Amino acid sequence: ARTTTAADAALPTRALPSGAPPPGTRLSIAVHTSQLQLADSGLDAKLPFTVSGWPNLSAGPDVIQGFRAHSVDLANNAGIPPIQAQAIGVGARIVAVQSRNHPLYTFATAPGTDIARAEDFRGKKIAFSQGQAQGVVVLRALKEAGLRTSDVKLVALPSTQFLTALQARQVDVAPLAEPVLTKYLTQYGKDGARGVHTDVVDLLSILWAPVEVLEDDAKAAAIRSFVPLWAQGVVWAWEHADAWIQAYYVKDQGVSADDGRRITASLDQPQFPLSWDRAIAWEQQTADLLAEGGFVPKVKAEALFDRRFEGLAARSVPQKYRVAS
Amino acid sequence: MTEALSRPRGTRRRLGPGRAVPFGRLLGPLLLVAVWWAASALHYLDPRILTGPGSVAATAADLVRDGRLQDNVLISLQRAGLGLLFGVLAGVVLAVAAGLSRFGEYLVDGTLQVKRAIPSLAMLPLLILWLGIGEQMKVTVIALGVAVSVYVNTYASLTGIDSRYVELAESLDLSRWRFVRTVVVPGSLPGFFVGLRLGVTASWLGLIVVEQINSTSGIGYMMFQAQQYAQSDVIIVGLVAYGIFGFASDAAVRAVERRVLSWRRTLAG
Amino acid sequence: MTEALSRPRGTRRRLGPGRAVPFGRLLGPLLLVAVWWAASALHYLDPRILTGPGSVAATAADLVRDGRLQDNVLISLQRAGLGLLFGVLAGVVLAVAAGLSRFGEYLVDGTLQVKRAIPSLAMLPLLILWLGIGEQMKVTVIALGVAVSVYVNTYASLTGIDSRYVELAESLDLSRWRFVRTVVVPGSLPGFFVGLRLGVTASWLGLIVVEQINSTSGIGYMMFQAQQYAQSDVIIVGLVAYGIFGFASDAAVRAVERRVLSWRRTLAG
Amino acid sequence: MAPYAGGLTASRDVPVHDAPATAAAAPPAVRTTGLVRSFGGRDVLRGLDLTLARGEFTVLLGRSGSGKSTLLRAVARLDHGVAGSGGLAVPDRVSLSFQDSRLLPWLRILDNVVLGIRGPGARERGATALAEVGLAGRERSWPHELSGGEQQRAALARALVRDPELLLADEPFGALDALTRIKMHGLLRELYERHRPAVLLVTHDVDEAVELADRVLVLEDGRIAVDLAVRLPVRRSRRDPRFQEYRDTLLAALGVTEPGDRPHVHGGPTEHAAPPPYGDPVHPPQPTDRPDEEKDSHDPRD
Amino acid sequence: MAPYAGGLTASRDVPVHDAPATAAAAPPAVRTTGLVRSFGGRDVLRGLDLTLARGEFTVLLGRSGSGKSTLLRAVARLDHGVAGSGGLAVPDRVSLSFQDSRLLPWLRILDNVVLGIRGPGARERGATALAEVGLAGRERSWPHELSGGEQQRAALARALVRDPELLLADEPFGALDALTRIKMHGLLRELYERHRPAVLLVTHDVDEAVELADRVLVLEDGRIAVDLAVRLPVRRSRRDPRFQEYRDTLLAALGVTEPGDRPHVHGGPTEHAAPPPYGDPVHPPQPTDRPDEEKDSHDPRD
Ligand SMILES: Nc1ncnc2c1ncn2[C@@H]1O[C@H](COP(=O)(O)OP(=O)(O)OP(=O)(O)O)[C@@H](O)[C@H]1O
Ligand SMILES: Nc1ncnc2c1ncn2[C@@H]1O[C@H](COP(=O)(O)OP(=O)(O)OP(=O)(O)O)[C@@H](O)[C@H]1O
Ligand SMILES: [Mg+2]
Ligand SMILES: [Mg+2]
Repeated sequence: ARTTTAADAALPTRALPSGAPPPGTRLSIAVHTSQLQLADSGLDAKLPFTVSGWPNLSAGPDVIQGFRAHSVDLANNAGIPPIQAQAIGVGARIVAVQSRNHPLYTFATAPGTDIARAEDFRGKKIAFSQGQAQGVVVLRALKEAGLRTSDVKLVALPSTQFLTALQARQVDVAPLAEPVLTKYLTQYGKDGARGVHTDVVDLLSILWAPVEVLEDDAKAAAIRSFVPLWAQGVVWAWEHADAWIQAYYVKDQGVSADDGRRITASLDQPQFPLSWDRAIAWEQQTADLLAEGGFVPKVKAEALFDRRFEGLAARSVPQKYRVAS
Repeated sequence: MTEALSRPRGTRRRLGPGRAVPFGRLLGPLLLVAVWWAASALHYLDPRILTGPGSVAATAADLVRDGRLQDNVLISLQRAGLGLLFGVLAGVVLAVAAGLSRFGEYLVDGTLQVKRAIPSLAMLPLLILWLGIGEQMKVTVIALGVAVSVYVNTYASLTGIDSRYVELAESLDLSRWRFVRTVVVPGSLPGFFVGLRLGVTASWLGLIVVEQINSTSGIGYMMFQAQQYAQSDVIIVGLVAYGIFGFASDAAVRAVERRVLSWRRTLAG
Repeated sequence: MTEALSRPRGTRRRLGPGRAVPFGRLLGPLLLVAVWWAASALHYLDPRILTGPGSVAATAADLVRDGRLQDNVLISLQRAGLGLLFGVLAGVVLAVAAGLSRFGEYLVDGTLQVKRAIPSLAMLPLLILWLGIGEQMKVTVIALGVAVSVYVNTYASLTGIDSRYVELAESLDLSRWRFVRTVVVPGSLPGFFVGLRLGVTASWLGLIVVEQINSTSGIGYMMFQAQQYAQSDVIIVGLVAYGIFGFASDAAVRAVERRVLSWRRTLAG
Repeated sequence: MAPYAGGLTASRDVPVHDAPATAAAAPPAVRTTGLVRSFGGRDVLRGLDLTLARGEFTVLLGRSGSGKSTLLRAVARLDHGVAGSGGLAVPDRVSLSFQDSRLLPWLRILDNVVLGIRGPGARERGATALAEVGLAGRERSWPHELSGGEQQRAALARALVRDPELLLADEPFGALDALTRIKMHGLLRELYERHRPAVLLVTHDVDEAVELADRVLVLEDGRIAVDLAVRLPVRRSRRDPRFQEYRDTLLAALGVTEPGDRPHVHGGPTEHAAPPPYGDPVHPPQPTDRPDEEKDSHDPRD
Repeated sequence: MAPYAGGLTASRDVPVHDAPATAAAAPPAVRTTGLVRSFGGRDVLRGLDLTLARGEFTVLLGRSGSGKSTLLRAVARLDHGVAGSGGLAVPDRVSLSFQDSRLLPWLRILDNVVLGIRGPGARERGATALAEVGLAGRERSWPHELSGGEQQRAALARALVRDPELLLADEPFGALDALTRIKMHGLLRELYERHRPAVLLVTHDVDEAVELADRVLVLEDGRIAVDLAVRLPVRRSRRDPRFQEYRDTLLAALGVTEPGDRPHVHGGPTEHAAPPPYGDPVHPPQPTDRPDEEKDSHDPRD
C-alpha cells in the first residue's frame, strides 16, 4: 500500500531514474486536454506505460482531493493549487512548467461606469474569488496599480457568478476570460461596458504530482517519460488550431467554433522555460500575496518544485517554443 | 323551529376540493412558459438576461441534433437510476429497522439526522477519499441523498401508523414478518411515496454535484460546463430538461401512488 | 381444542417498538464519534485524510477563542432563521391553497414540482438578477428551499386527511375558515412537522450556497472558504457544527411535535 | 322480500303529536323523490320516495346493508362522489350523527361537541350537553380515551347541541347498555318535545323503534317497504298489547318469525328451535288499528 | 351498586354442556387474580378476579364505561402502556373481536379475514367464513365500502376463522338488525358446539346474554358484581318463564327497573312513565333456580 509523506519532507533527492519505466507501470493522469491531444496527434503510441485513467478533474480543490484519495498521480493546474496543497500539508511537487506571458483575464466593467485603467478601481466594487486564479489576478492588478485591498471593495463571489453580477450591476469590475469576455462585451458594449486590459498574467500552467508518486521510481520514470509528450501535445494543439478547436472546444466542451477560436486567440504561443527561476519567483509572489491577505500561511515556493524535472519539457519541444526562463 | 327553507340542490357545498381534471396539474407550468414567452415576445425580457423560449428551443434542437442532449441525459439517467435504486432500498430498510425497534431507532435515527444536516459538498471530500472519483462514488453520493429523503418520510409515516392496527396485529398473533408485510409496509406507504418523490428529485439534483467530479458526460456536467462558458441558453435548456424530468417523474410516482393507495378515502378523493 | 397452555406473563410480545429511553437518539451520533476517536487514536485513520477528534476540537477551540465560529454561526443563524420563517409561511399557505381547491392545486402544485426539480445553483443567476447579491437574495434562496420542503409534506398530509372528517365538517356546516382551523390544520400537522424538519435542515444547507455570494461571514462562508483551500480540519469543524445544529434543531422540532400531536396514538406510542 | 313492498304502507292523517297537525298545509321537512344511489353499478336506493313532515319522529329500520346509512347521507346531502339521481328537498340546519361516532381525534371532547355551534355561549351549551349524556368531567379527554359507548354519546351530544331542524341519527344508541339507553331515550325525547325537529333515526332495536317513533319505516330493496304509523300514547308501555303488536309486525317485516316465542301474541306451545329459523318471510300480522285509507305523502310509489 | 358484589355469585357444578364437566380437574382457560387497570390514576378494574372454565360460554354485561373493553384487552394481553397489576393466565390461541371492527383499511375484506390464519387452505376457509356471515361476493371489497353491520360481521369472521381456544368478542352484534343477529347467534353457537372454545362475549342486550350464555357476569365498580349461571336447556325459548326471570334479574342488576312493564313477570297495572326512572338500583329478584352452594372457580373473591 502506498503511504503518503508529509509535505515538508525532504525533496526527492535521488537522481531521476533514467530508463523507461518498468512494464506494468500505471499512472492516473488528470490532464484531460493531453488525453485528447495525444490521441489526435498519435503521440499516445509513444506512451511507455499504461494510463490507468484520465480523470477529468480541473478545479484545484478537487485535484488535491484526488491526490489524497490516491485517485490521481499527475495533474495539470495553474500556479495556485500547489500553494494551497502545501498550506494544508498535502505533499505534491511541480514537475513541468508552461509559462503564459499573455494576460488571460481582462477586467470587464459594468455598463455605466467610467473605468478606463486599473488605477480607476479605487473605491469600486470588484468581483473577487479568493481561492481561484481570478482572485490572484485581482490582487496582482491592484498591487501593480498601487492600490491596497482596502482602497477598493472586494465582493466575494464564485467566478461562475461574475457575469451575472456584472449584468445585475452588483459589481463594477470583474476579471473575465474568453469566451465570456467577448460575449459580455458584445452584448453590453452598447450600454457602455468596457474591457480594461492589464498586463497581469496568470503565468503558470503546471504539471504536478504527489510526493509519494515521485518517490516511486517506476512512477517517477513514467512521469519523466510523460512530460515531453505533454509538451509536444500542447505544441501540436497550437500548430493544429482548427483541428484542436473542433476536437476540444466544439466536440468535447460544447462551445461554438467561434467561441473556440476566440479562446485560442486569447492564448499566446505556448512557452516552456528551460530554467524555472522566474516561475519560482512568480510562485513566491503569489504565495506572498495570498499570505498577506491571510488566506494561507506563508509558503516557500522553492519547495513546491521538483527541480529534477527542470527544463525537461522545454528540451522536448522545438526551439521556438523554448524560453530561457 | 325557524322557517324550513328547502334547497333543491343535490349535495351541499364541498369543503374539500372538487373533482379532479385530467392533466390539470400542467396548468401552472404551462402558464409559466406562456408568461415567459409573452414577456420575451413583448421585449419585456432582456434576452441577454433570460433567453426567450424560441431561442432556447432552437438551442435544444441543436443539442438534440448533434446528440449531446440525449447522450448526456441517458448517462445521467443511468447514474440517477442506480442511485435511486440503492437509496430507496437503504432508506426503506433503515426506516423499518428504526421504526420497529428502539435500539434500531437510537442507532439509526440520530445518525441520519446528523447526516441529513451535513452538506454533501462537505461530505464529498470524505467520500472521494473512501470511494475514489469513479462511478461508485457518484452513485453513492446520489444514493445517500435519496436514502435520507426516503428514510425521513417513510420513518415518520411508519411510526405514525395508528396503534389500533398494531394492537390488532398483536391480537392475531402475527409473526413479525407478516406484521411488516401486512401492517407496516402498507401503513407507511403514504409517507414512502412522499419520500420517493423527494428522492427522485434529489437524485436529479445530486447529478449537478457529482458530475462536476471526473465526468465527461451527463446533464449535470453539461450544466456545469455551460456555466463555465456562460452559455446561458444551454443552461436554460438544462433547466427546462430538469423541470420536465422533475415534473414527469413526479407525475409517474403519483400515478403509481394513486393505484397503490387506491384504498384511501381522503380529502383529495 | 388443543391443550390450553397457559402463560403467566402480563402482556404479549410487542410488535411495535418498546418504551422510549430519554436521549436514546444520541446513541448513534455518540457511537460515530467514539469510532472516529478510536480509529484516530489507534492510528488507523490517516490524520491528513480525516483529522482526529482531538485536533478538530483544538481547531474548534481556536476558532471559538478568536470568535470566528460564534460570529459566523450567529450571522448564519439570522439568515437561516429569516429564510425559515418566510419559507414555512409560504409553504403552508401554498399547501392549503393547493389542497383545498382544484384551481389552486393546478396553479401551484405543478409549478412547485418543477421548481423543486430545478437546482438552486441554476436558479441563483436569475435571483441575483432580480434581487441583487444582498441579504434579500440570500434569505429568498433559503426561503425557497424551505418552502418547497414544507409544501410537499404539508400538502401530502393535507390531501391525505380522512374524508370522513371532511364529511363530518360538511355535516356540521362549518365555515371554510373554521374547517381550515379545526380539520385541515390539525389534520395536516403530522406532515407539516416532517416538512418543517426537512426545512430546518434545508435552511442550513442553503447557507452553503448563498454565503458564497458576497459574504465575508457565516458558517456557509467558512465552509466554502475551507473547501476552496482544502482545509480539512476547518471543514470538519464546520461539519460537526452542522451536525450538532441539525441534530439539535431536529430534536427541538420533534419536542414541539410531540406536544402538539399528543392526541395521536401511534406505533411509536 | 318483495311481497312487502308497499303492502304495509300505512298512511297518517291523524297526527299523534300536534306538531304535524299542519302537515298537509306546511311544506314537509324532507322530501325525496325517486332517489337513486348506486355503488359500483349496484343500486342501493332504487327510486326511493320519502316525505317527512315537520316535527315528525320517524324511525328507520332495515337489514344490515339495506341502505339506511346511504339514505341518511343522501338526505344530509353528503354523498358527493356517489352515482345517483332523484329530487331532494331538506331544511338548512341538519344534524347528522354518524354510525361511527367520528370524533375528530385531535380535538378534546368538549371541542368536538361544540364544533357545529358558535356564538358566545357555545362552550357552556356544549358542557351542558356533555353532562346530559353522562360525560360531565370528561370535557378535556381525548376521543381515544373514551369507551365505545362514551364516544357514541359524545357524538350524540354534538348532534343534539345544534338544535337542528332535521336530526338524522344513525344508530345513535347501538353501543349503550340498557340503562344508559333509557336515559338517552329520555334525553332525545325531551329535546324533541322542546324544539320539535323532524327526526329520522336508524336503529336495529324494534322495541326502541316502537317506543320512540310516530312512524316507523322499513327500508328494503332500495325502497320504503313498510311505512307504519305508531298510534300509541306519548308515554308508552311495553306491556301494552298494541305495543307488542307493532313490534311483532315490524319484526315480521324484518324477517324474524318466532311464532310461538312471544306468549302474548300467538300463545302456541311450539317449542322454540335454536337457532331460530330465518329467511322465508311470511306476511306479518297487520296492526289492528291500521287505517285503511292511504295518503300520498307517505306512499313510496308517489 | 356495591351491594351486589358477590351477592349474586352463582356457582356451577352441574354443567349445562358436557365440555366443562372436567372443569374441576382441568386447569381453567382464563384466570385473573387481583387485576387492576388504571387510566390517569382512575382505577377502571379494581382487583378483578375471574376464572373461566374451558369451553364455557360467558357473557359480560356492564354499564357503558364500566371497563368491559378494558377487561377484554387485559385478558388478550394487549394493554402494553396501561398502568396496572394482577395475575393473568390465558391460553395461547386467543381471538379478540374489537368493539370497533378495526379492519385494516388497506386490505380487502378477504385479506382482512385471513390475516390471523395461515397455511394452504387459509383463503378458502376465509371465504367460507365470509359467506357464513353473509358477505359472500364481497371478498374483494375494501373495508370502507362496507356498511357498519357488514364491517362488524367481517371482523367477526376474522375472529371466528382462527378457531381460538379463547374467543373474546366485544359487542360483536351491536350494529346488526334482528334477523342478521339471529343468524350470527346461530353461527356462533354452531362454531362453539364444534370447537368448544371458552367464550367471553360483551353485549348490551340482556336477551342475547340469557339466550347464549352458560354464565353471565356483570361488571361494576371494577369488579364482577354479578356472576349468574344460566341453567336453561341448550335450545332456549324466550317465552320460558325462567328465561324472563333471568333477564329481569340481569336488567335489575344493570339498574333497569320496569316492575310493571313485563306483563309475564309481575303483572301489575302500573302505567309506565317515560322517560323511565333510572339510577337507584334495587335488589334484583333472584332467579328461582339459583343453587345455594358456591364454587370457588366462579367466586370473584377467589
Ligand atoms: N362506498 C361504497 N362503495 C361500495 N359499496 C358501498 C359503499 N358504501 C356502502 N356500500 C354498500 O351499500 C350498501 C348499503 O350500505 P349502507 O351503509 O347504507 O347500509 P346500512 O343499511 O347502513 O347497513 P348497516 O345497518 O349495516 O349500517 C351495503 O351493501 C354496502 O356494502
Ligand atoms: N386510554 C384511556 N385513557 C383514559 N381513560 C380510558 C382509556 N381507555 C378507557 N378509558 C376509560 O376507562 C373506562 C372504561 O373503558 P372501557 O372501554 O373498558 O369501557 P366499556 O365497559 O367497554 O364501555 P362501553 O360499553 O361504552 O364500550 C371508561 O370510563 C373510559 O373512559
Ligand atoms: Mg349503516
Ligand atoms: Mg367497550
